[in-house]
Amino acid sequence: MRRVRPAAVLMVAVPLLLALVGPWLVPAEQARTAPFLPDGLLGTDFVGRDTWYQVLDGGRSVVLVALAATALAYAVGVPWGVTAATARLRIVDEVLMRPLDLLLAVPSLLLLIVLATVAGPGVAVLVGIVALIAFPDVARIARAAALEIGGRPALEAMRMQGESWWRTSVVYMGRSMARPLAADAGVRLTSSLYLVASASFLGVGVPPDAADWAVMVDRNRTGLFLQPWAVVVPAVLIIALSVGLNLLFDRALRKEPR
Amino acid sequence: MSLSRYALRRLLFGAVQVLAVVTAVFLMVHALPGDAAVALAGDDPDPDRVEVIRRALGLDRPVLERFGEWLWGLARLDFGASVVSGRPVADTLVAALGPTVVLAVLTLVLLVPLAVAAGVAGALREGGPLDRALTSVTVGLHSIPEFALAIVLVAVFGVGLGWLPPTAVGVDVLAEPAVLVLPLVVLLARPLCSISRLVRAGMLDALASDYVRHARRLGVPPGRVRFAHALPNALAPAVQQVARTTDWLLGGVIVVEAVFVIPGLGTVLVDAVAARDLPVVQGLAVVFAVTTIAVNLLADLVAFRLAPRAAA
Amino acid sequence: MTVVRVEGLRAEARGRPLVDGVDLAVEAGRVLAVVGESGSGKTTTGMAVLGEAAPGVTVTGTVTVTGRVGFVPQHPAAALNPVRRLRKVFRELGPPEAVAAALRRARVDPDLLDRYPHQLSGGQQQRVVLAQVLVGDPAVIVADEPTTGQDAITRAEVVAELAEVVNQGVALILLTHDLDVVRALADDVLVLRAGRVVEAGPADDVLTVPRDPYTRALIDAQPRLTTPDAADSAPPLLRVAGLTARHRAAHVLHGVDLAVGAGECLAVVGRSGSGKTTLGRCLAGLHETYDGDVLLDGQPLPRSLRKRDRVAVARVQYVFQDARASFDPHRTVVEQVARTGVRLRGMTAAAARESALERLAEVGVDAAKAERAPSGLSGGELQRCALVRALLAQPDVLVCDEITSGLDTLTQAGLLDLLAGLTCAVVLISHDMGVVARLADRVAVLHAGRLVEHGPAHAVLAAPTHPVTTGLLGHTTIEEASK
Amino acid sequence: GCGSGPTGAATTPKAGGRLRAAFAGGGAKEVLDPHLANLFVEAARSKALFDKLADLGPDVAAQPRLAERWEPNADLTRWRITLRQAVFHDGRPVRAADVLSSYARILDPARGFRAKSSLSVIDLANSRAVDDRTVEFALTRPFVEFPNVLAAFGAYIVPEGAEDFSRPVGSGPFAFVSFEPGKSVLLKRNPDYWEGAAHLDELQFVIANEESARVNALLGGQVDYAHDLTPTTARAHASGDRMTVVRSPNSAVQAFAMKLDRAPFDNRDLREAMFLLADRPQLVESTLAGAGQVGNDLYGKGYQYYADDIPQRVRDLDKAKHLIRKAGAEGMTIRLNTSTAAAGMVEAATIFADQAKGSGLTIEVVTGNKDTYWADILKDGVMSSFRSGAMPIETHIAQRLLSTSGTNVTKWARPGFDALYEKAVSTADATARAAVYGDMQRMLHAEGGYLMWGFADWIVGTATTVGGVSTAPANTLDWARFDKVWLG
Ligand SMILES: Nc1ncnc2c1ncn2[C@@H]1O[C@H](COP(=O)(O)OP(=O)(O)OP(=O)(O)O)[C@@H](O)[C@H]1O
Ligand SMILES: Nc1ncnc2c1ncn2[C@@H]1O[C@H](COP(=O)(O)OP(=O)(O)OP(=O)(O)O)[C@@H](O)[C@H]1O
Ligand SMILES: [Mg+2]
Ligand SMILES: [Mg+2]
Repeated sequence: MRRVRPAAVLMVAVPLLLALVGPWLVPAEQARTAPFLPDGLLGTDFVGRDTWYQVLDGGRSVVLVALAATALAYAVGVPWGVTAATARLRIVDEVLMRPLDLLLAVPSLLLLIVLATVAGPGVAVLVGIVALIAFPDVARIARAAALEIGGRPALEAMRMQGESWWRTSVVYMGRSMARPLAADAGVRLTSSLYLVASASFLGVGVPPDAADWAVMVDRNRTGLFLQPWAVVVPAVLIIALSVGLNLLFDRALRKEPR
Repeated sequence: MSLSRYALRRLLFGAVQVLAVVTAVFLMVHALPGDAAVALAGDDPDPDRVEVIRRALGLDRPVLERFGEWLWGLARLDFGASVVSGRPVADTLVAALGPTVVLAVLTLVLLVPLAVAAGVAGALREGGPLDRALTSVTVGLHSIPEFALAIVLVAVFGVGLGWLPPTAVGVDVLAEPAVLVLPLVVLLARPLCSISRLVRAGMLDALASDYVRHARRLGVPPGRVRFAHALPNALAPAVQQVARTTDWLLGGVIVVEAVFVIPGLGTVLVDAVAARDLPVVQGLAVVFAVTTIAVNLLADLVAFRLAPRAAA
Repeated sequence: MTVVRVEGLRAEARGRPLVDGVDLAVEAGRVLAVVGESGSGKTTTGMAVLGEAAPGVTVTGTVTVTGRVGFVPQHPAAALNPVRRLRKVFRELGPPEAVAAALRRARVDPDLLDRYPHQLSGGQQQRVVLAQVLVGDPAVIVADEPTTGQDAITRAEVVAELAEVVNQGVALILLTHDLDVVRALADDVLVLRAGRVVEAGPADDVLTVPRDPYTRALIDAQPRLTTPDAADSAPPLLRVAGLTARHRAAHVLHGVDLAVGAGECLAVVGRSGSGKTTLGRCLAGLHETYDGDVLLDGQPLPRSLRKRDRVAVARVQYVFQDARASFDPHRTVVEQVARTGVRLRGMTAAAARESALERLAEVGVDAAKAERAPSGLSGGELQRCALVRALLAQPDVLVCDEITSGLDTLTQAGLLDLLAGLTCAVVLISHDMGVVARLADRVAVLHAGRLVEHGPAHAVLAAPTHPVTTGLLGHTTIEEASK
Repeated sequence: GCGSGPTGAATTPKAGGRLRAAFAGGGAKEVLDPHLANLFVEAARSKALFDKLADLGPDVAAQPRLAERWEPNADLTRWRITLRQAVFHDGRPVRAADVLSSYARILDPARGFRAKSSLSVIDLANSRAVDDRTVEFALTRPFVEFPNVLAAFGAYIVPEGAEDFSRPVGSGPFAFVSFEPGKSVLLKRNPDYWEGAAHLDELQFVIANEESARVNALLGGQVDYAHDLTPTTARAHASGDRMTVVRSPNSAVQAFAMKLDRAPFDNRDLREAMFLLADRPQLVESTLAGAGQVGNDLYGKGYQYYADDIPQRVRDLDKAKHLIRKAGAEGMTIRLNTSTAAAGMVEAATIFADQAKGSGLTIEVVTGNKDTYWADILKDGVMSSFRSGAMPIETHIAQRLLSTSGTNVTKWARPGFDALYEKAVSTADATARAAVYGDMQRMLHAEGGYLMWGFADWIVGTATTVGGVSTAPANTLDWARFDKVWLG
């Protein structure tokens, strides 16, 4: 009954499109001038590059890191949680889940700072760290969902039919877990975006002059009073993306009546 | 299992957890390139000088020996001394805990009622304009990187309009509470969303439940139905999130501390890691682990009260 | 004095009539039972008396009530706020004297008020809800399926409470398909079918000499508690020896010894929570934490389904109480039913489907229905599909866990016929002695996890030796309680 | 506005008031021991509390402070120093014994004080206190630049036997009041300062690590002095009336350091190619936002002995290409190590990598760990970002360019160059000495390892009421010199 609002679609589509297509539109050779001049469509940035080209170029890493990190967190966390939930031996459950409590007790920013320092900067490292920070939560949610599903008569009925592990634990469980996990994914993506942005503020994980929306917001803020677009445009794109994604996930989940 | 036995078991497990966290943090920081001597030498890293500093700081002794000594000290509640400044770690931690706790407590004091009010208001008018506005605003606030929100607020209210102090530089946060207004707003932005949405969902479930319908039929006044019958049930799922938020607030809100110059645990953490000051980092790890465990225990006890059935 | 009068009640949802032209009247101190199969409009009618309607349903007609209406919902556990102590709720409902009076009337021990709802037994919960309703001093109480899913002893208690309240001059509208309860309580009966009144009148008339064929079918379909004939006992096929089962640390079965012969029907009865389901699940390999043995043909069966080979899985099958929950909502029914043939009988997908459709048709689920997702079938239909799903494995032992409770008598009768025609051994878990009497060759009575009685059905039902068995047989108890 | 000489709305000094100065800090590791000073805030605090015998003037040459005058003997191996009449904050006079014990403390072989390498020319065993106000230093070799040693970073005079600096006592213009590590230090005027009491009643150092926080605090009136601002901030607020921007030119040299002891930069042609590749004006424009000057691969522009007669290098891509081919480095990828240890280094490295495009070789920017960066680049890699504050050219050479230097990043080790240095520091005649320094700089310019592309201005913001803030290069005497500052 509820229609997807065009505003939400627009909020997601514009940043996504910019992120995916943008890098193709950037010329190979770019002139460099002084910082924060009003030249070009959106002026120049803190090292005299054209802000518009930086906007075009800088979405891919933000979006990719957030998406890849979230995907990685799920790729590891879901099997982890499901294994813990379906383990016949209680000890397996404990061995899998207790270390996660430990991981949760270490502040995520300490993890971020230390791991990024040890591993050095780089997109892959950042993805790994953000995924590492997100995955204990994912594993817990997956475990809770799997426990609930594992106790359902439908699954037991399938086992009474002699169904294979693949059909029960992967196909059926996978489909049944889709909903609780999707409910979580919207917020998880926002959190990944937020962590990526915080990492750039702390100067870890990404080079300080990378073409990256989050880095742009941070590094161009000294010029907020001279040339606000270099901060405002990437910030608005990040916000639009997360708000839009959350609105869309909300709608999708609300479709089924309670 | 009785509540006290449950709490005791959790505490015992907590002690093991603290030990594990400290060891993990020790290994992590030890894996960082360089040591305190290199960090202290800074831009004058004459190898001979670095070696002398290393010896002066006692860093030439086996690392396990130093860690063991530190652990032995911890057993007697002695956090040791900073290798860099020589000051007791406990002093540093106590000094930094002050602002962190003040910020965390004030944030929570504001956050919980606000989030509950927003969640309840949204649930009572589900799908209405108020609900939609609340959703958009809270999700929007949730997705703004904190430092971006902070710079905008400081630029507008601190510098532009001059209504509020833009930073807490050199002020005692307790003596001049106005400096806390902007940091609090920034700290509230993210958890407000996560908690209010949980409350809203819980409230919707509760309002549609049999017991609320039953209470209405029994003639319980609408206000009491909403707030005495539905609300407590709606709060249970939010408690865990409040716990995570508290943990986050106590774990050092580095960005807010940096932007507003509030020398709390986060600042100490960043500085100590940069200085490779192992005793200080380990002391912090103890504080973080203990607060995490305490907060989660507290949350479970509250949840136990809010959802007696699930806990039984 | 007439306290409720309903005239020309009509309820519709999106143009479809749910209830059409219902008239009724109830006097103080009298009981009107509204009966009918599932979906016939009982709840809709009861809600109309309360002045309520489900979302999307419009109600027309006149409802006149003198005094207040109280409503006793079907599941008392769900109607009690889990996080609030009872005393606080009662304090909101009225002055202390009124509460004390209501507690007395509903026979609730005031000491219970310091507890949380989950700390009460099912019967206590029901009485607390009744007390809450009585605080408002209602002229009429609408009770929706107050006995569904309860064992005979609890059922008798509920009937006794309601009877007491009626004796105090309150009118009662009873929405139910439990004809025993109707017999025990009702002064008048209103029979609904697809939203229309097919018959109405004094209970004795309607129940003994039904005029409408539908009513007659409803009544005839109810299994009667008769004493079965003695039968020869077959050599044991399935044996349970010294079974002690645990849920985590809690022991819920203690040293149970049982045997079922080939083709025999063993009924396992007992109060709620006595361990019936746990026993059934141990047999089926769904519950692993137990000591003792489950032997099939003298060979121990592996505890876990995972360790049972396909032949062993096929030989012992289990049918779940909640049929709807035992189906995957995303796939069609026939698709799911046919998997048994593929996995356990080694058929091709096409052949399995073929035989599934055939067997489904035999139990009255035609191909059109079988091609739907589970949400498109009624509870009774799904229960039959679940049975077929198990039977396609051609089991030697079939465990059925309360597969008829919650169904109206007509639907229930269909299922019982199906079970009666089976040739395999059946372990029938139930608390309905009528069902047991109709099907069982042997009866085992569980109480608090112990086997308190075990023997041929005729012997156990005719001469129960344990008080629990007597209570469960409780026909007399209901009659006594109401009169 | 900006300009040279003292600035501020109030041009006539005024006494009284508390000045709050915001600096970046080092958190809990900060100490008040002046010999341990490392950070700018520690240097500024030490300067307020303590004195050195000499300090660096605006031309980065040593000028007397606690030492009233110095006289070397003929072969420049013994220096007699006469102390000024000065007192410590506790009323005790500053005596020759204090000087000797301070230097002995710095030279303690078991402690790694920063000034130790500078002071190591002193033969302490043979030095002596002639009387209470005269010290005679024996040196291990002839050394005409001994005043530079007296002005060395951190070579402060503390009372004899001082070890506990939790309540430091010095002879400086301000006396200690209170200290909260990582947060603030409060000082009060020393009315008995030998150079005349400061204008300010009180001086408070507060810590704000973020530049934006320092600026905001200044704009919000929470501090009166914000140290180390970015050129962008300066540009944004230069024309406004909310703050005064003070620039100190030639404060920090910006460079890339090539290692001469290993391939590929053991090849002189390739080094020259790099010199020619750099587009210095663009580097200054983009990374320093124009707040600086172009460098000529030589340290110390504007300082005493700077060889400004050497022609300025400009970008010459063709010649660079040719040299790269000649060096056989075509198609080579060179890793340029950098980090965020100092502002702008990574950006400069990226821009330089851009400028090298089309030259035949590729420069790959590698961002390293900021906390250990300086130690890392001393050992590893072939090319790295480099930055340094002000010090006399002689000190720069002694610390970084001799085969015996402890922090020789470029691994420049030439016996001939070492000999020239020995000659310079043992030449009493200033003109002759300047000529030797000129020869050394010509060598470095031609084939050294430092590509010094620019000199950054040091930028400080003050409230418009603040007067007397000097534009001398950072680390010199007049930088952060709060006894000359007043609040209008
Ligand atoms: N909100 C609704 N919208 C549309 N149809 C409804 C709604 N609620 C109930 N119905 C339909 O109204 C009819 C009567 O429902 P009702 O709940 O009154 O039956 P019932 O006799 O109480 O059945 P049961 O024994 O299963 O409780 C059913 O066909 C049902 O599907
Ligand atoms: N998952 C579980 N964890 C702990 N205890 C359980 C669990 N399931 C059942 N029990 C307990 O085991 C005992 C036996 O339960 P079981 O379900 O076998 O009873 P039942 O006879 O089938 O009852 P009913 O008639 O209500 O279905 C009960 O006391 C119940 O509370
Ligand atoms: Mg109903
Ligand atoms: Mg059961």
